[in-house]
Amino acid sequence: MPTLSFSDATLEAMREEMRRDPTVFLMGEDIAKQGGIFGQFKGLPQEFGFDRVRDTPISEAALVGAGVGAALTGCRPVVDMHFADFITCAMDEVVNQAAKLRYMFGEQCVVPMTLRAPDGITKSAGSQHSQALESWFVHTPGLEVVVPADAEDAKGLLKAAIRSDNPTLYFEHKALFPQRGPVPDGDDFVVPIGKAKTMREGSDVAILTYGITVGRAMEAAALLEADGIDATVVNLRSVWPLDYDAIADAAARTHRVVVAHEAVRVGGVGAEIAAWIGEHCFDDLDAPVARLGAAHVPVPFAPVLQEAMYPKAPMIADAARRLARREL
Amino acid sequence: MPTLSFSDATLEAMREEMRRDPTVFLMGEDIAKQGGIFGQFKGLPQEFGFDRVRDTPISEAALVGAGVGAALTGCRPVVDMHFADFITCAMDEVVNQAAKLRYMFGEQCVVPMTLRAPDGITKSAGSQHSQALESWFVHTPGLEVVVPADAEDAKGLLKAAIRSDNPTLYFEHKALFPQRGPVPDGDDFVVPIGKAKTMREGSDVAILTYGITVGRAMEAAALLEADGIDATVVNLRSVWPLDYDAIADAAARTHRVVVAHEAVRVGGVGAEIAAWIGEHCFDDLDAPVARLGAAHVPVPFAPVLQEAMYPKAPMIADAARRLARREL
Amino acid sequence: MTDVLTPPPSRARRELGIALLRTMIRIRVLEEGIEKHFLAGEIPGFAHLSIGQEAVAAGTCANLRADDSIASTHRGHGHTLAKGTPMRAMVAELFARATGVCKGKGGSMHIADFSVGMLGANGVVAGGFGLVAGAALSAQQRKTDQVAVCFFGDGATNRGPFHENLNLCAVWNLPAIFVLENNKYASTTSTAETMKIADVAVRADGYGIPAVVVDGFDAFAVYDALGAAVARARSGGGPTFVECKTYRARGHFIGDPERYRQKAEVEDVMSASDPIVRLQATLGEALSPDDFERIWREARAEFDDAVAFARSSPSPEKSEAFFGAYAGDRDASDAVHRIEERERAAFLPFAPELGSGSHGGAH
Amino acid sequence: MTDVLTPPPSRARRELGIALLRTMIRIRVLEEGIEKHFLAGEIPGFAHLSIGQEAVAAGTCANLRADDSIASTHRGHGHTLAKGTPMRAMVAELFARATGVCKGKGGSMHIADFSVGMLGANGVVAGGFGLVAGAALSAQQRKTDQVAVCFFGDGATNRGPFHENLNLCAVWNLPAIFVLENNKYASTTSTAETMKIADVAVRADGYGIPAVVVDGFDAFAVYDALGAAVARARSGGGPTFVECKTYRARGHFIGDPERYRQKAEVEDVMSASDPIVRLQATLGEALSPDDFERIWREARAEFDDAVAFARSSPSPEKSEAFFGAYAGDRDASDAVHRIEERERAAFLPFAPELGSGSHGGAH
Ligand SMILES: Cc1ncc(C[n+]2csc(CCOP(=O)(O)OP(=O)(O)O)c2C)c(N)n1
Ligand SMILES: Cc1ncc(C[n+]2csc(CCOP(=O)(O)OP(=O)(O)O)c2C)c(N)n1
Ligand SMILES: [Mg+2]
Ligand SMILES: [Mg+2]
Repeated sequence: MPTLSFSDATLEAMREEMRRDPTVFLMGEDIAKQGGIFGQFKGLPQEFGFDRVRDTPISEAALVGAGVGAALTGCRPVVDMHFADFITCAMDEVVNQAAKLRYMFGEQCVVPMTLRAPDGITKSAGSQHSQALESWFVHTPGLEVVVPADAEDAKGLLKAAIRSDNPTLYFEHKALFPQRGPVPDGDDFVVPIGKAKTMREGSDVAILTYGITVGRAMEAAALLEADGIDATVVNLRSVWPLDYDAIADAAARTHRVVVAHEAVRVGGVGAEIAAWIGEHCFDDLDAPVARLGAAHVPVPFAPVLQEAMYPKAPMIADAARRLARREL
Repeated sequence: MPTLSFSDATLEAMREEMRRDPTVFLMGEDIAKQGGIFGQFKGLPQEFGFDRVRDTPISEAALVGAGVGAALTGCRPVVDMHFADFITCAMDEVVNQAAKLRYMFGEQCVVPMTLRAPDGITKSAGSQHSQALESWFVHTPGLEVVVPADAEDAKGLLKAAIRSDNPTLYFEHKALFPQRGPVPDGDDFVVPIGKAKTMREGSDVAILTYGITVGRAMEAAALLEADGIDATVVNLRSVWPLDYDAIADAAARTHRVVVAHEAVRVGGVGAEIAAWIGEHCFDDLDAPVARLGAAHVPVPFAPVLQEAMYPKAPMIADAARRLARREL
Repeated sequence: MTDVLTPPPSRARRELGIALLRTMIRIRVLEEGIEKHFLAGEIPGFAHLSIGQEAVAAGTCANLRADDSIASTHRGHGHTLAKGTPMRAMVAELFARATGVCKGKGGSMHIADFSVGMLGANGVVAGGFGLVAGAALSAQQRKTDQVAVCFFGDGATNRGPFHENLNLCAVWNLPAIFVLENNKYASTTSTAETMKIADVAVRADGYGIPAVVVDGFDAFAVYDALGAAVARARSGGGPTFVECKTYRARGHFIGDPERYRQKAEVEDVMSASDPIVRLQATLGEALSPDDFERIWREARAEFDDAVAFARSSPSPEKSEAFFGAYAGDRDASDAVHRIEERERAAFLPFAPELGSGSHGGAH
Repeated sequence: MTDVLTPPPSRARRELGIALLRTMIRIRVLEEGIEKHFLAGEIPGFAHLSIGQEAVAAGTCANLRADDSIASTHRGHGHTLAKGTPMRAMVAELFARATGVCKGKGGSMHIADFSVGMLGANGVVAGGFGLVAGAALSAQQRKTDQVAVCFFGDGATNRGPFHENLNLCAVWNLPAIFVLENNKYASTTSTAETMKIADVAVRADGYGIPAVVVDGFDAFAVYDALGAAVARARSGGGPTFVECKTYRARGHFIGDPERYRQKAEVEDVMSASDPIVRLQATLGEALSPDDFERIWREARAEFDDAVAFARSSPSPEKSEAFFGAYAGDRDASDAVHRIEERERAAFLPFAPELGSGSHGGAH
């Protein structure tokens, strides 16, 4: 299997889908001439032209609004949000238009729009350029929300998002773009939306996570192994639809569950998952479900502060250890 | 104690706070000449002038942005969002500005702004005028979020919101405005943000809820009483800060908990509460925490559909009954 | 034959005038009927009437093909009817029936008809700008000669999406046409309170979009302005801004106390400018009193039939509430179906008043 | 004495010119230093330089009082320094030190100094419009004669908040001044690609706001335009729009590959228009070469001192990450404190690398 960077994996997905379907086009700030702030669009305008890969004015509300309008009328637009934080500048378009039109209009239309949203904490970008906002959209019926963890997910989930007839938010962590990993090639490789992937099987504790935190959970699992604790790591891949079967299965097999993400813990996707496990796997649990997420503060600028406020491998391992030792 | 409508209780709160503090002012669409679409601003411009009670253009982003700017510079603005659904039109201003400035700027400033947001399902207002969005803001550090359940809360929480030095979202359910209830009078009556109120004590099951669902939970408690099931009903009043002490206490005393709200169940505030109970009250629970909320769809127009998709008294009672009978 | 190939303008004009008049009268009859049935409690939700503004909807849509798109507003009955949606489908929708054009899920404020390119009324003021920019962008991407028209009010021009989308359409030279119905009020606020300009059209200069201001009570004037704008857009000439000076003869919504204006103001405007009276006068003897009466009779008959159809139509099945948010949510082989099915299963058991969780399902 | 009461314009002008020049040179030295230390890895995050645009910051802020407000952008070093923030507090902030003006929590993109009315750089393009509209509204509500100035770029004028806030300020006649730094580019896009107008100033007509276009390389021209605008605003005359034609001599951010323009373009503009060279020339012999050199020397000494201060300053305590989001979160008697304390308690035990959950707390 060829190895690609996460960024190139998204490029390959774009290329394949744009070749496959002439109605797929791409718009965003600084994506065409520059190739995107993370190089994730390099070469696309050269192959597909500057009409299908458009640099835009700084007009997020218009980009998403126009994305919805184009999706309603026969296109499959991909809109780059530049930073996920700027979805807030187009929130009505995402929540009151994209998510609701199909239902409100009695299924007369589909809204096959993809929003690419680079997110997450890295390099002291500060409070307004570091958020992970997926939880809002899980709470918004009508949207699909996917969060790739590695290069394989990056390609397969992006292709699935573009092919989906539902408006799909694709949250790609800024720190993942340079990371390399194996990626199945071929047009047909798609990661199905709504299905989780078990990255590692272990019987003592299950770590349920997604996005960049999957890698941190795998590191944690290695630390745990050294202590003789055998951990399952589940990469959810989609946070809506959620793969509740995979979640229930992991809970049933390990009886101890850690849910972890980089987004703020309070009101995060982990709350939905932990609450659901509590409802549906009550008798399976030997210990409380431990939820890990960012502290309840904006993301600070100073590196020492930034690194102190979200879960990394040692924190995940520590939580799993306490569960395994029934210290929770 | 005098009896007031919920709407008049908010009026009394505005009047008292505007008399008390000349920096309190009010802006929103159709609030001054008309007195607000629910009559909740009637008479205020006559007493305080059209400078302190302003009709505005349809410019939600500017209203909230200007609210933040005024709050940073010595005023206590109250901004009416017309319908909570339109917070989406000012989401950057709420999330990236109001919520973050104090932290980002190293506590140089406070943001004493109140957003009034009439929300909820009523009268076939349809998908774009019926949402309950509080969960997004619980997930957004830097904000306070309060949800009055009755006329007493309406007055006391609005006064507390206006006096708070933090940006506070005040979600008032459209269907509550005409409802009457006793309201302590006097300037000093304030409902403290972050403290829940136990509406009813019962040992068999606890119903944790807020806003309009408190009344539905009280109806449910009456139905349960007929079956010999004795229910506690907790009105959370604030969803951030949450009164976790009251939550833990209710769980410890009843061992069976229902969490209910009108907002979409998936990813709702109920998920945070149920997850938290699972973490902190694991050994207290005799049954899973049952979560009730709106179905995972936009709010439909047809009355028969609208009435079918959110929790009301019979649904709450049924969930509590199953818990009491250990059928969950 | 020859006169069919090259009809004398006067005659073509007359036929056009009669067609416009018929559309306007159908809108008037529809909305007076909506008002009556709303007050009678047969129509739930909110309803906003465009009585007084019919010439804009009629004059605009007469220039459009079924495959052209329009985006409408909360005040969209006229646009919808003029674009070609049958009254039956509209009235059934407003009556919240399963036979409505949106299956009873949209209602007046969210009515749409994709079969005629009507992308929807919108409960969000200025919600249509993005949809139209996108429909125009879609036409450009797909290399068709379709155009997209956005109807919007004066109040909507104070929202950010107006600004962003007009600029985007200008920069990309999109086949979009912006039809402003300046009816002097946004709910309770007059334009004098919310902007310091006489003609909103000056804002188009800020985007480099050509603008015209027309008498919105004059159906021919609207028709001609849109004719030019549509021709420009179809031939790759880019967007046009058309400001139609008009007036809302009814309250902002049915039941509006109208504290913000005098009754006399309304009467003065309508007695001077009722667009139907205007057009009838313009047509003069080209239209006999009998023909004029027949148009009204036919419109009333059409509306009565639509009401009968709506009344005899069923309400949606309760279980329909749980379907339609997602493509795939009726398809058992789809992941979306699986999770939404699970959501229903989690919801319904607690709703005894809805019966068992088993009802509904794919159908 | 008399010449103090009525100084000959030439002399006042000369002193003003030297003051403006000093501010511009301090900004230039500060930003060249930031560039150097950023590339040396001493400054984390993003940094956007305003080299070439110094005349706008200097000419604007020279008209303002400490109790007037400004809102800045991601490119805010010049505005911040010109409004009066000490270099030490700025450099320490960029170096992420506890002694920074924002305690190291903001950095270059979110630097603010409320002690001098600097309401913050903003990581969100167009984030400043609302803050300025609000500060101006606050002055009107509190009946002071304060004014508020918004700095923003050409790209920001394509966002909705530009439109909504300018209209709001016009309608309410607020003491707000909008200073556009039109540097021809928004990141990689030139104004030619993102708007079809020559002067952004025409957009002000859409709000009924008077506008002027000035040479943004000429500090006196900016100073005079702002002088008139500030006088208008202070005396209740309402908002003014000032478009300053300028240029960004460095990349969009430090490290920008600058694929969107030719090096020659940059060199041509700067050799013709460097605002510091320009002002020195305007002053002629009014400023001796020695005095000119002294200004540079003093500025460099000030910067070196600021760097030494920053380097010798501590990083923030880790525990500081958990404080400051809420008023009351250090006050044990406050409900906010109780819940945020609980949040820390829920977070820290799992973070052994942060030590026990006990650290931090009210201080
Ligand atoms: C974003 C948003 N803000 C406020 C409202 C409430 N509202 C509905 S219609 C309306 C007035 C619209 O005025 P205008 O655009 O002139 O259209 P008209 O009603 O005159 O046809 C308002 C304020 C809304 N629906 N959406
Ligand atoms: C809402 C938003 N969209 C996009 C960005 C990314 N971004 C930061 S600066 C910038 C260009 C701004 O251009 P302009 O307003 O002209 O200011 P300049 O950089 O030229 O000073 C962009 C696109 C952002 N920070 N905020
Ligand atoms: Mg209007
Ligand atoms: Mg610029």
